[in-house]
Amino acid sequence: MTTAVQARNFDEFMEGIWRQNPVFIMVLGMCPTLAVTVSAVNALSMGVATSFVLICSCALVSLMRNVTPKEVRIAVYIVIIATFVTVVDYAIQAISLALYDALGAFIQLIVVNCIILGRAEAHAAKNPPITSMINAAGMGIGFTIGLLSLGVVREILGAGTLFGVSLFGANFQPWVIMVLPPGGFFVLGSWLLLFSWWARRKEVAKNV
Amino acid sequence: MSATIEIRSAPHVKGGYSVEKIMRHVVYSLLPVCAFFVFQYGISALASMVVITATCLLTERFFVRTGTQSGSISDFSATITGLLLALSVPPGFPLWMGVVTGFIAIALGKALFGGIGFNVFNPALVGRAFAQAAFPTAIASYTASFLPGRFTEFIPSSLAWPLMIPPETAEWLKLKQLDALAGATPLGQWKFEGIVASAVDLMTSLGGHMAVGPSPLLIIACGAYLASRRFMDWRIPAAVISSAGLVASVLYAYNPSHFPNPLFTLFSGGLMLGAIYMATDMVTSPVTSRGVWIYGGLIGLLTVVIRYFSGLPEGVMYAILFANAAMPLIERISQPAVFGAVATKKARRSAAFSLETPASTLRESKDVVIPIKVVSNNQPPKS
Amino acid sequence: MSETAFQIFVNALLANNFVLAMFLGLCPFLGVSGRLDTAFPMGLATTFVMLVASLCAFGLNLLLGHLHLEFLRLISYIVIIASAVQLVEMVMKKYSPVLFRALGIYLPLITTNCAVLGVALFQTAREYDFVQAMTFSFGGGAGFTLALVLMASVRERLQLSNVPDVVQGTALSLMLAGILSLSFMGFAGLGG
Amino acid sequence: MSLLSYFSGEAFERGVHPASCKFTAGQSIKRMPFARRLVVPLLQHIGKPARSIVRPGQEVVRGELIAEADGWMSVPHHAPATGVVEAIELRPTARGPWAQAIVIRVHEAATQEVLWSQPRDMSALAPAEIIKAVQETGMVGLGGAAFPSHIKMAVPEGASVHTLVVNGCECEPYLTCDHRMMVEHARDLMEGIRHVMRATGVARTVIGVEDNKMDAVLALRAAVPAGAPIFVQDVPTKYPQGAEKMLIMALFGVEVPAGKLPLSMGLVVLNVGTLAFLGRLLPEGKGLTERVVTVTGPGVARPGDYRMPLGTPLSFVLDYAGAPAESRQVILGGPMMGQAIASLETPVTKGVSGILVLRKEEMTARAAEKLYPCIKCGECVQACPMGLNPSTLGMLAAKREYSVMGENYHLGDCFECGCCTYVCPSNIPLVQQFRVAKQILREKAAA
Amino acid sequence: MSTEIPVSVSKTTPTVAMVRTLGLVSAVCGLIIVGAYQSTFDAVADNKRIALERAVFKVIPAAKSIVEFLVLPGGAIEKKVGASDTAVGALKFYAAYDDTGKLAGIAAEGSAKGYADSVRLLYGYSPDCQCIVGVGVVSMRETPGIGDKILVDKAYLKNFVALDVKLNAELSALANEVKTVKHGTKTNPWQIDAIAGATITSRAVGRAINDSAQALLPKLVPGLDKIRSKP
Ligand SMILES: Cc1cc2nc3c(=O)[nH]c(=O)nc-3n(C[C@H](O)[C@H](O)[C@H](O)COP(=O)(O)O)c2cc1C
Ligand SMILES: Cc1cc2nc3c(=O)[nH]c(=O)nc-3n(C[C@H](O)[C@H](O)[C@H](O)COP(=O)(O)O)c2cc1C
Ligand SMILES: Cc1cc2nc3c(=O)[nH]c(=O)nc-3n(C[C@H](O)[C@H](O)[C@H](O)COP(=O)(O)O)c2cc1C
Ligand SMILES: Cc1cc2nc3c(=O)[nH]c(=O)nc-3n(C[C@H](O)[C@H](O)[C@H](O)CO)c2cc1C
Ligand code: SF4
Ligand code: SF4
Ligand code: SF4
Ligand code: SF4
Ligand code: FES
Repeated sequence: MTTAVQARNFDEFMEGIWRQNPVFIMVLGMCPTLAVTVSAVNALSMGVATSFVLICSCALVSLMRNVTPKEVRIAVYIVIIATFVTVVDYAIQAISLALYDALGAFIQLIVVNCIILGRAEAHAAKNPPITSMINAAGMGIGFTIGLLSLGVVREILGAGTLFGVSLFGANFQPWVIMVLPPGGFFVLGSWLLLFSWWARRKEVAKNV
Repeated sequence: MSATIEIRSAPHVKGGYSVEKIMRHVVYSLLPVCAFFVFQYGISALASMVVITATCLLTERFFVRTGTQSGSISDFSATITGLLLALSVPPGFPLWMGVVTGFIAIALGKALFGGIGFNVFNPALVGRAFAQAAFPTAIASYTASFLPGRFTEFIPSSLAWPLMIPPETAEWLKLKQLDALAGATPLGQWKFEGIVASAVDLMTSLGGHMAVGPSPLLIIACGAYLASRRFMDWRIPAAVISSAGLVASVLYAYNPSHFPNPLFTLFSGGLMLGAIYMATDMVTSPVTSRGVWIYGGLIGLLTVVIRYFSGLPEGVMYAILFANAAMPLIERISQPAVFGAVATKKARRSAAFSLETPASTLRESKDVVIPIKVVSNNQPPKS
Repeated sequence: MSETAFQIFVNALLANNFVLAMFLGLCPFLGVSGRLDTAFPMGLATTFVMLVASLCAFGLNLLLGHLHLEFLRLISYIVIIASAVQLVEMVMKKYSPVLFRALGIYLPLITTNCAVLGVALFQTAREYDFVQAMTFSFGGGAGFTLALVLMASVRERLQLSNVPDVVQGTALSLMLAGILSLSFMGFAGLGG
Repeated sequence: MSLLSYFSGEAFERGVHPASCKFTAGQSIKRMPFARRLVVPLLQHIGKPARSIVRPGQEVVRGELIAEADGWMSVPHHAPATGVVEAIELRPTARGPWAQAIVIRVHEAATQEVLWSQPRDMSALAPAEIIKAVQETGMVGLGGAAFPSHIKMAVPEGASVHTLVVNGCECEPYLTCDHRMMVEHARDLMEGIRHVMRATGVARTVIGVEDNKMDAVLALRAAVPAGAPIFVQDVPTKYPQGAEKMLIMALFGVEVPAGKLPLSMGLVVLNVGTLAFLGRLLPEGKGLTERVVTVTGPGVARPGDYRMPLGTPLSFVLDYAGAPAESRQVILGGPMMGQAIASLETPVTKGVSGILVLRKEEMTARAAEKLYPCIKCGECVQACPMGLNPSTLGMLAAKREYSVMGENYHLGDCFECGCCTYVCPSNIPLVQQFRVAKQILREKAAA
Repeated sequence: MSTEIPVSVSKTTPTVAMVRTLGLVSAVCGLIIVGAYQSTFDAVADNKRIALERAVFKVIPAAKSIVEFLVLPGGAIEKKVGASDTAVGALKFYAAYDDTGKLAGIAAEGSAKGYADSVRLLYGYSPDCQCIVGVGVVSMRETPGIGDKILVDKAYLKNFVALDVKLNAELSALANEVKTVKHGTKTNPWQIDAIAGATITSRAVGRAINDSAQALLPKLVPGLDKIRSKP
């Protein structure tokens, strides 16, 4: 019995990390994904901030799911999400202004990230708090992984460093484009290309 | 005998043009331009040209082999891409960056879309724009032309270690006692120092140690050959040059102390190379007649606007890329008028006959019976 | 330091294009840019919503500043903008069915997206006055529409190309957006 | 597009200039003897097939009616030679599918003379009677489209025509039969014009001849009866100058509205061959039993314009004109619009103006041409006389977007001249794709 | 974000229920926000102050404490109090004092259009040498690796060891305009030697300093004595 519950929870958790990864599979929340991933640290911070909002909002939405009439549910979700975003906003300001400046308006823009509203509507509104928090955590981690995989590539190529640690010595020629807007598009596009190439290869192998 | 007959539907004859032939002639016409570039900058330019073109060809071959894109390297289009790319980066561009740029040009600019004919953006310019954003310092570092010893000595930056920052050329130039002309391009000199180079020097590229590309006059001559043999659409350069010239003249007339003279604008930077060889890439330009003029006009306008008002000294590349992006829209609004779609009110003046019933020609004659009145219905009664 | 309205407009339209340089409104940009017929109305509708948002945010910011309730800024922006758009939608449905048919169906999709909330947040952060705020949101909307329309026309054209299977889909859109973004880099510094 | 053509005022915009290859223009028309068997398909024209009135085994005399018109949209056929009806059976035809045809075994001693005629006094006939007489000759347009001529002459209720346009352009490369007709049979042509002018009630006639046939222009001008309102006009040589809309543009400077017939502008367009034959056949009261066909091409040893009994099988023609066995492709019509045929048993019919034979060399050269994707050079757009966008149409066709082609890109206005395919450096079979697309759209519309 | 609005609802919920839920949500959320705001208020204010001090200390090395002042359009200098709105046309500057309470220098903000967007910077002015003694960036969106060299390029930063901004005899404007010149061509102490490859950003810095100093210094210098010591 417990194992069944555990297995289900594990499934819920893994859903966002792999099967429905918000960045690579669902391609949601693209604006922060591309805008803040110029370095691994920024990517990680944004991922954590979003995960926090995601988990807290889902918990609250789930708690209130039985007293929320259908007509006003969106308004309720929005208010809840905006609340936690405000909390995160102040928390980051309190932790580090430099980070706050680097992430810019995109912290506040977490409000409109479709992942969160999507989770609230599709999952938290129909499931008990624990389940939906597990699911949200999976999503959040999936999102963070997505952000990191962009941030890492962009930082390594764009600055020759990883988490601020120099990798190739002082003479490395940074590929400035990687930290510019086009670089964001190209790196995410390349990841998607890699995945679809991989999937295709597996398919071909299966057919042979 | 009837068994060996072959069927193919009309038409059964063909005009004398083929993709390979067009592309081959563009390569021929580029050869003098490339030769002059090598004459100006020596072995660095030659090495850059060889490396970039080879990278383009290898990349093309790779993607054709893997079935990603159509075409083949024998159609010469990748050769054109490579040569134009090499002509549009500084002669001392590090060779390893040349490899990156050449690869990006074909991979991102062409193979991604399915190969020859399917790309929306000019591949050479996609490569160059990538390089400009990735290595902005290296791509803006020109050296002066006609340096002594250029045929025996590489510009130091050419041979930079892969992935590493190219060495400063300033020291090297100092050795040549030419540090006063550290290689600012005429456009850069105008933009940042207000110095306007002589248009005649710019046209010939022969005005001493200038940091310029091949002579615009040579490019025009080679382009004229292509246009005269119909390998290139003359309307595009005509539109680009006249629109850029017009905008530049208007601004010059408005404030001659702030804006350079139009001749400077036309013959400096990459405008001629862009107008004649890059804007004319048929794949990425409109097919419709009106569209071609709009497209060229847009390029000329944007070039001048970017040069004069944006942060960058040169804008031809961005203007062409933007116009490439706008090409489908331009084509959409400029579809040709179908014959007979618009009711022609007036006949052409040159026409030999008028459609009005020619009463004056109604003359009786013995041989010809002229009807007295127009028959309005001469169908036999239905049976 | 105050930018002129013209500079703000050109910046938001080209040099710092909302989509291609500032990464705002990417979801609709990637999602609705498949066909020109829908892209253009979508762009118009978004521009319209951005104007509404900008207007609301401007008023709201004055009010909140007056009441010293800045910490409620985000939550009130989002609620007020969403409601205002709903209201406009209802008014439009009632009084201008033609306009509603052209734009209305897009409105619920864009009640709030990054571009809409972004315009409100940026104008607040930059302390724009009323005229500046309105040109900013109009320029941003126009820039969004320009990017969307260019993207849609290119994608429509690519329907007739042999784009390799692996590239098809979001990857292609992203690569295209990257190249478009590259070609917009030439406009850097234009607005000033 | 060359700078020169951009500024020179040409007759119509766009079009192409294929090598003319009119090698047979200097030779006079020769006769072709009878084949052993002649095959007369019942449908040789646009419209309804004729109804056979002979039985197998029946003797027929040259010129005798063997199939009668089945209504207004049909024309009768006459026996092309004296002989015996051997069978009425399915036979290969130029149009592709096998069709009902009357097979006549020619008498060994048959003469070329037409034995069957009913001379009539043309000046006594009313317009409607002339038109009836035209139908009785079995005449269809000899310019290639094989549209029944009497229908064109019949002016429908409410409409009126004022000018007869005679099409002597012969813009297709290789073909010279119209050219020779104009040079050698100018008087017949004038006679034909005279009858048709009376029948249609037009006030004048304009003959348009491409300016690479100035000898024909001079011959025609010399033949115009003094004072007659018949004008011979040379027009620039350019393909497809012979298409009626292009010719009207060259002569009158106006565009026939899309989807409309020349009739809507008061014009009737007929081919020179059509009129020249009518000039002979009408007063003599004979039927159409032969036509002039250009037999030419690199694969032919004795090219020339031959006066040929209708129904002659191609195998006989090729033997006679000396086409070697390795000939690979036989085309009915000119190289731009002509139809490659599958069987050499196909007979010459009323609409066949040329027989073009290509050798293996030309075939392998064509086969070696590499197919590329459209490189958007725009040559086709600058070649399409109808002002279409074949480049986009071609890309749409490759993706099977047929209805978009029809609705947004005016596929229906394409008259299949082949200019686009001719110029395409990527060797895309554009017009071929358009034919298929039109066929599919027609089937869809019919369904 | 797709906020699908249900157009037709089959069974309408009573209004009371909706209002109740919304009220509940608002109350809960209000609490959370106010809680977060209160608990972070001090930390955020501290952070901001520290950031400002750090910036000022960086451009005026001797500084130990700062005071914010306003120069009113009329020329009067007054201490800025509270977060109240500044009067129209007033210029803000920071006076930095050393540990003895003596004026160590003045810091002020300037901004100008750079390559991508405006570059906002803080510069330190030393009344003793009448020159700029340090420059720091408040915010910019210049290209990393190119434009942001103005923060790290040693040769470039040397420009601001003592950049001459003397006033002219009438104290109405700078004696010499601060001007950015092409890399390697600096000849005068009031010129800034640009970074090769980032001329545009370098010029923005020059323009920002020039514009701000032209506006501030003619008003500030006559009243300097009033703020010589820490108020
Ligand atoms: C269905 C149909 C109806 C036509 N009706 C007439 C007509 O009423 N009068 C006329 O002069 N020509 C008529 N035409 C003939 C056209 O004018 C034209 O000569 C014919 O289609 C061949 O054109 P082409 O030789 O240029 O290909 C008709 C053609 C078709 C296909
Ligand atoms: C592309 C094209 C080329 C044509 N070329 C000729 C030509 O050279 N000579 C000619 O008589 N008819 C030509 N035609 C047919 C004419 O359009 C028209 O149908 C014919 O002249 C009518 O005369 P008919 O009915 O007596 O054949 C051409 C049609 C097309 C569509
Ligand atoms: C992607 C890209 C980013 C650039 N970013 C900057 C920048 O941040 N600051 C700057 O001054 N110039 C920037 N530039 C402009 C060029 O480097 C410009 O050529 C240079 O500033 C002026 O050349 P010079 O300093 O060698 O005379 C950028 C150019 C590109 C293509
Ligand atoms: C007149 C002409 C100009 C061309 N210009 C370019 C060019 O600027 N850049 C390029 O990559 N290829 C150029 N090509 C080659 C080719 O068209 C191009 O690679 C296609 O975009 C490949 O699909 C040119 C070809 C011709 C005929
Ligand atoms: S075949 Fe059709 S599309 Fe091609 S040129 Fe002729 S009319 Fe135009
Ligand atoms: S295009 Fe079609 S309809 Fe027109 S004549 Fe040819 S086959 Fe007939
Ligand atoms: S001629 Fe061929 S390659 Fe050129 S545009 Fe037309 S279809 Fe494309
Ligand atoms: S915010 Fe709107 S446009 Fe973006 S993904 Fe969500 S539903 Fe689509
Ligand atoms: S994340 Fe920006 S619009 Fe969706």
